[in-house]
Amino acid sequence: MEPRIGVFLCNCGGALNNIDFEAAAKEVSKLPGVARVEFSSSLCFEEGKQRMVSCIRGDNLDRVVVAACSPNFQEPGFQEVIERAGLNRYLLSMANIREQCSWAHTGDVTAKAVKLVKMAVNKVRLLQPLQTKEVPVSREVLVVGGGFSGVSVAVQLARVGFSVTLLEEGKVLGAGMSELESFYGFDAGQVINGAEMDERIEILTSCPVLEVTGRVGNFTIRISKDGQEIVRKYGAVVVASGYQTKLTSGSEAKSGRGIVSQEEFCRMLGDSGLARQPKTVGFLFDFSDESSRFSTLATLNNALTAKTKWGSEVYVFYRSVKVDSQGTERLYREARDCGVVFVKCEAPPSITAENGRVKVKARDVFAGEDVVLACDVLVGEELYLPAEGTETLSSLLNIRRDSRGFFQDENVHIYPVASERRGIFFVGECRGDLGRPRVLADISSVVAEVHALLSSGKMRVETEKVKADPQKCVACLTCIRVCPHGAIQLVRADGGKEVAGISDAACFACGVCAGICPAKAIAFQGYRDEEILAQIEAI
Amino acid sequence: MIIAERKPMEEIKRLIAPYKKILVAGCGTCVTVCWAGGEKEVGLLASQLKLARSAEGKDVSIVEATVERQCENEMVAEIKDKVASVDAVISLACGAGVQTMAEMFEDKPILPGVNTTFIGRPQKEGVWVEMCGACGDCFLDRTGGVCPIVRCAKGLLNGPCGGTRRGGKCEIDPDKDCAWVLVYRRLEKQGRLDIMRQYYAPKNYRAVKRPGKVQAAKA
Amino acid sequence: MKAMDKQIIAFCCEHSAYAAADLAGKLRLHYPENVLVIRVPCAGRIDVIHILKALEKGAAAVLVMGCEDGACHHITGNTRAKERVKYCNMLLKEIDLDGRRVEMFNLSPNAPHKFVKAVNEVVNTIRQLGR
Amino acid sequence: MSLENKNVLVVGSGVSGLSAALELANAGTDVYLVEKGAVVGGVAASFCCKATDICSRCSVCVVPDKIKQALSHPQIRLFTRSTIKEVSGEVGSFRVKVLRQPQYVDEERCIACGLCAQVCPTEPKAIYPPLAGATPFSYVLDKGGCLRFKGEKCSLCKDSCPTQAIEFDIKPKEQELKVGAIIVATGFDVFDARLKGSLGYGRYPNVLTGLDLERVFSREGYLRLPPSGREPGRIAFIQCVGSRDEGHGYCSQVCCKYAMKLAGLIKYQNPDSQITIFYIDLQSAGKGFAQFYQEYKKMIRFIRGVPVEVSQVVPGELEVKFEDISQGKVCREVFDLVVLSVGISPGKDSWDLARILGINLADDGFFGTKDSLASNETNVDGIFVAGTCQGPKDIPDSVAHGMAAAAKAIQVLAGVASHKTR
Repeated sequence: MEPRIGVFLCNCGGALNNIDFEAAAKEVSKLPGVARVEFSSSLCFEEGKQRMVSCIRGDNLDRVVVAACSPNFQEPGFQEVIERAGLNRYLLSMANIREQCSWAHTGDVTAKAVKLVKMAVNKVRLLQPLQTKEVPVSREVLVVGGGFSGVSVAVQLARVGFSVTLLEEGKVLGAGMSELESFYGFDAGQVINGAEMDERIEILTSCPVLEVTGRVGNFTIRISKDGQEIVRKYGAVVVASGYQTKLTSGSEAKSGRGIVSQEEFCRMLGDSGLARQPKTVGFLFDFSDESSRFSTLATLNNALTAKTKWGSEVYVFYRSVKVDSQGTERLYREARDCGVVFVKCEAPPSITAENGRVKVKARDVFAGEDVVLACDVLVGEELYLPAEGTETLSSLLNIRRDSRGFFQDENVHIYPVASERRGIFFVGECRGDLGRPRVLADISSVVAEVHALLSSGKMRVETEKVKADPQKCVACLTCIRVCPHGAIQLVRADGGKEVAGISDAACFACGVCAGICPAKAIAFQGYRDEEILAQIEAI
Repeated sequence: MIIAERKPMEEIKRLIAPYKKILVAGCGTCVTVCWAGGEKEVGLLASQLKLARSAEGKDVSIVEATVERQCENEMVAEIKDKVASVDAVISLACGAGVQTMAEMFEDKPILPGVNTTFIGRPQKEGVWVEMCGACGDCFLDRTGGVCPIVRCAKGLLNGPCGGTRRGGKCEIDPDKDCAWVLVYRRLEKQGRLDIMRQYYAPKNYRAVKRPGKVQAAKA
Repeated sequence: MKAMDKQIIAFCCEHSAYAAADLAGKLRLHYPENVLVIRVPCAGRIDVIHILKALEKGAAAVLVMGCEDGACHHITGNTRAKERVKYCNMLLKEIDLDGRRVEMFNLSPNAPHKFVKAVNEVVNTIRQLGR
Repeated sequence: MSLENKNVLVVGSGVSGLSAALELANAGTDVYLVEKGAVVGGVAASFCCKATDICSRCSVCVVPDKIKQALSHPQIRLFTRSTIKEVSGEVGSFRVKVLRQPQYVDEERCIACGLCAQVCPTEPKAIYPPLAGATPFSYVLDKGGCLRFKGEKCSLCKDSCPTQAIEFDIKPKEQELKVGAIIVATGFDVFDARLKGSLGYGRYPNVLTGLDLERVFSREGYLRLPPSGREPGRIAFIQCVGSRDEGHGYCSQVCCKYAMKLAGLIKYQNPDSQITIFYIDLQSAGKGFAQFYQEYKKMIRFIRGVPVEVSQVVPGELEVKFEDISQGKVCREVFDLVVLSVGISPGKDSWDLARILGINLADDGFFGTKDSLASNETNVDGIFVAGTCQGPKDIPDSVAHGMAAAAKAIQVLAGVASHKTR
């Protein structure tokens, strides 16, 4: 049946005065399938919208072209209008004759406007209606990692009504929350207790993840528990696998000969039965790894404690303090005021062992001369690394890692706590050395995101917006390999043949798959090949 | 899976030079999977030819068609009208497909648009590697499932050549693993290293019957 | 600038280039009017065949415009688009057409100047190529 | 747990306010987004993209995205030019009086056609388009320049307006909103570089702030010196202007990175330019920044030591006096352009707002929080802070902090809801 297309031209209150709308309307009305051309000067105002609705109804229009401003802002609005008139909202195409025509050029641009409308008419003719549907989602959430971030996120998720499984590969919760982290100002016992007391949180320790299948709202996860396998369904997964630190390798890091890690030093500080309190303590950071906020924070806290608790002489050798997280500058000043000596160096100091002490030799840039110091204890520089098992976890979850091995590749700014796969989130240091304030914000952000996704127990999705035609699909797996959001898997088609199945819930509708399919089997409604080529046809 | 590669444009142009109306015929099986002759590639080649001919100011008429398996008469029959309407067909199927078409349309020149290269499998997205040389005398049971005939650059039957690089890489192509290292590791894992001690007489290439034919026993 | 008879097609990612083009209009940064924008959800949607068909239809040039490298909303959409454009250049070269008729640009939604610059660049290239 | 019929007020429509509003709206609450100014997006909306051949991860492009999503969200209601006058009630049932300032140009009707500016008889025009990228993109009537407000009878713009968006005679409107929770996201003020008189800002046209430079790039797309239109060759960035000093006991967290990224952009556009960054401690931490930093180190000269004085030798040339700490000597060098990397200062209106809402300010002038582990919660239940009004943050951190505040609001609303049903 020949479509009945309605074209609505708008001159934006007269602002598009370099288009001759009368001439344009005449041209447009000649296009095949165009049943009505309507002119307005205020289509986006309520009066204009009402007029559109009555035109669509009165003239039995079945698809609509709006030639006006940019669809980037107005498309949802006009979709609503045609929906009001009883049409499927996807049977709309817009011609941007304002920002990308009238305003972008000088002189008469009627011809270009007509061309843009023609492109839109060509496209709208081929558009197909699209339905949305609600799919049920599980309200259970899996949190992987029982450190500070993992436990905290579990507690907050439970607070807003989710059932949470808190999974820890190690034997106990909070193993990562060592004494070292106490300087962040929280009580590890209290945090863990909060999780243990909450009946909505199930805690599984010594339980690694074996396999992850399924999609957002409906992940199936195999977990190993006491030598047995348990299989669970989850709506979302929160990764909180944490980090580890390692003393830098090389000459200066001969641990055990007076050179210790921040954590070891922290333990010494807490040890009341320490045989001999070190008189001189040195710290070292920002030479091997210039992107660590952790080193600064750990150094400042430990240096301050050593000074106040032991009254030791404390020297800090560093290049730049990383004070770009809240409260750190204040801590830095406090340390200086307490008498911690900061020795700024451009080059890494040389370190040698001498009579059971550690000799540090460095060039102080302020004094312009060499400083030589024999320390009882030197807290060495540490590298901030992803936790062990991060790689395995990333391949189980099919999510990317950055060049340093942490979770979340590029595009950090677009998806702050989300992975590229819908329903999988990150929290805390598994994404890198973010600084404590950011970790705290992320914990709550994840809660907000999970809440928005799962709280109603269902998810509204567009049905088969992107779909592989089972007749044409040759199951070459190309789309599965290229899908940036892990939304495609092999499924059995009706005939029993294996084909690419695109999950409506997990799909982000980018079309990367449709652009590469060698069998031309993938149809992306609104951007099908036919629809794009029809626009080209109009040039 | 049969792997093929599109022929160089120069050659294709030469092949089709005498003809005005041409059908680009794709195959929806192996060559689709290896991005050489599926519907997409048919479209690209057709478009390229149209562009080329119009740039040269030549008359041009290009028709496109893709069948599910070009090596089946019944499936090829579906496009016989299209074939009838053209001067020549350029087939993007493997040799079996080209020959099927040639046999069915004896009066039409059926031109190969791809070079059929080997039997292989995808290594990663967009990369295929040879896995099987179709030698007709499979002995993968004795090599831990690694075929040295095609995966060893020299096709050696009795252990590595001696030029294996550090890390078990091939002397000829350092990006490739030495097939014999792979064989060794696999057998070691299975506790079957004793098989390595066996000596293989020069391979009986008579098993490769040319032209080959396989008849299913049950048929 | 007076219109040339040949059109230039710009496939623009709605997250970035399309928004930049809108902003260019709002700021009245003028550019040649033979540029026709086709909106796509991601540069990664573009198929090589779309580009070839546009040239077949008589477009003088095709621009594929996506997000900045590393800022694609679909992680790899823009890099794939770049690869496809490169592949397309190769296909054109095979048939002795100038590959410069097809170009990839990366820009952010708040870079209207970059949009206009890219468009002008291509228009100039086409002028040089003639035809 | 349903959040239907729950309202939340978000004060401030910068990137963290927008993020909070979006998160709340997606969770099903109705959001009132109150903005003091005429446009949404906050300061970050006027920043420029700093991409070279690759994205420099400056995150500025997140802002138009957020604006687009928020403004088209059916559950977010925007009040521009509006301020909070009075707050009463408690968590779950706050009553908030909002004052909407007169809007001579109705942003819901203005279609930015520009006809008004064409007919405006004054010079410079008293009605003009907003900053690049402003949303809503509605024209601004400057009362100070308008003949009408000087007592003349002119109404040319009003008469020319095709959508009747212009009205001269309007009065502030007061409205009461009932909300369950309040999120304060009022942002920051850029440090006023004039306060550091010796650095010459405001005296010499070629001393700019980082913000000025952002705006030059977003307006023009390239860098030219203000009076002459010349492309500067020798450029100095001075770090920590308004950070880590007497009055500012904190690091602004953004300046090192924006300075390096802007320098990278300048260098990309003009490879012959010579750029020097004067600094104390380089803040090169942050996800994904390490590899950029390695690149920047190759093309930018870093000098440890912050200059104390900038003076003009001849017009167009500036002499910078600084102590190169690594060399241990005082040096003078001439530059074509000096960029002051101004920091983040607490908002001027914070004090007023703190009084109205009954929330505390911290020593540094930013909004205070309950404790260091609760970075969104204030001393008043149900009132949360988000973004740079709580302390310096970059764009991604502001987004995360806004989302976090939304989560906290959802948690208290959920708590209130379950409390009531019990």
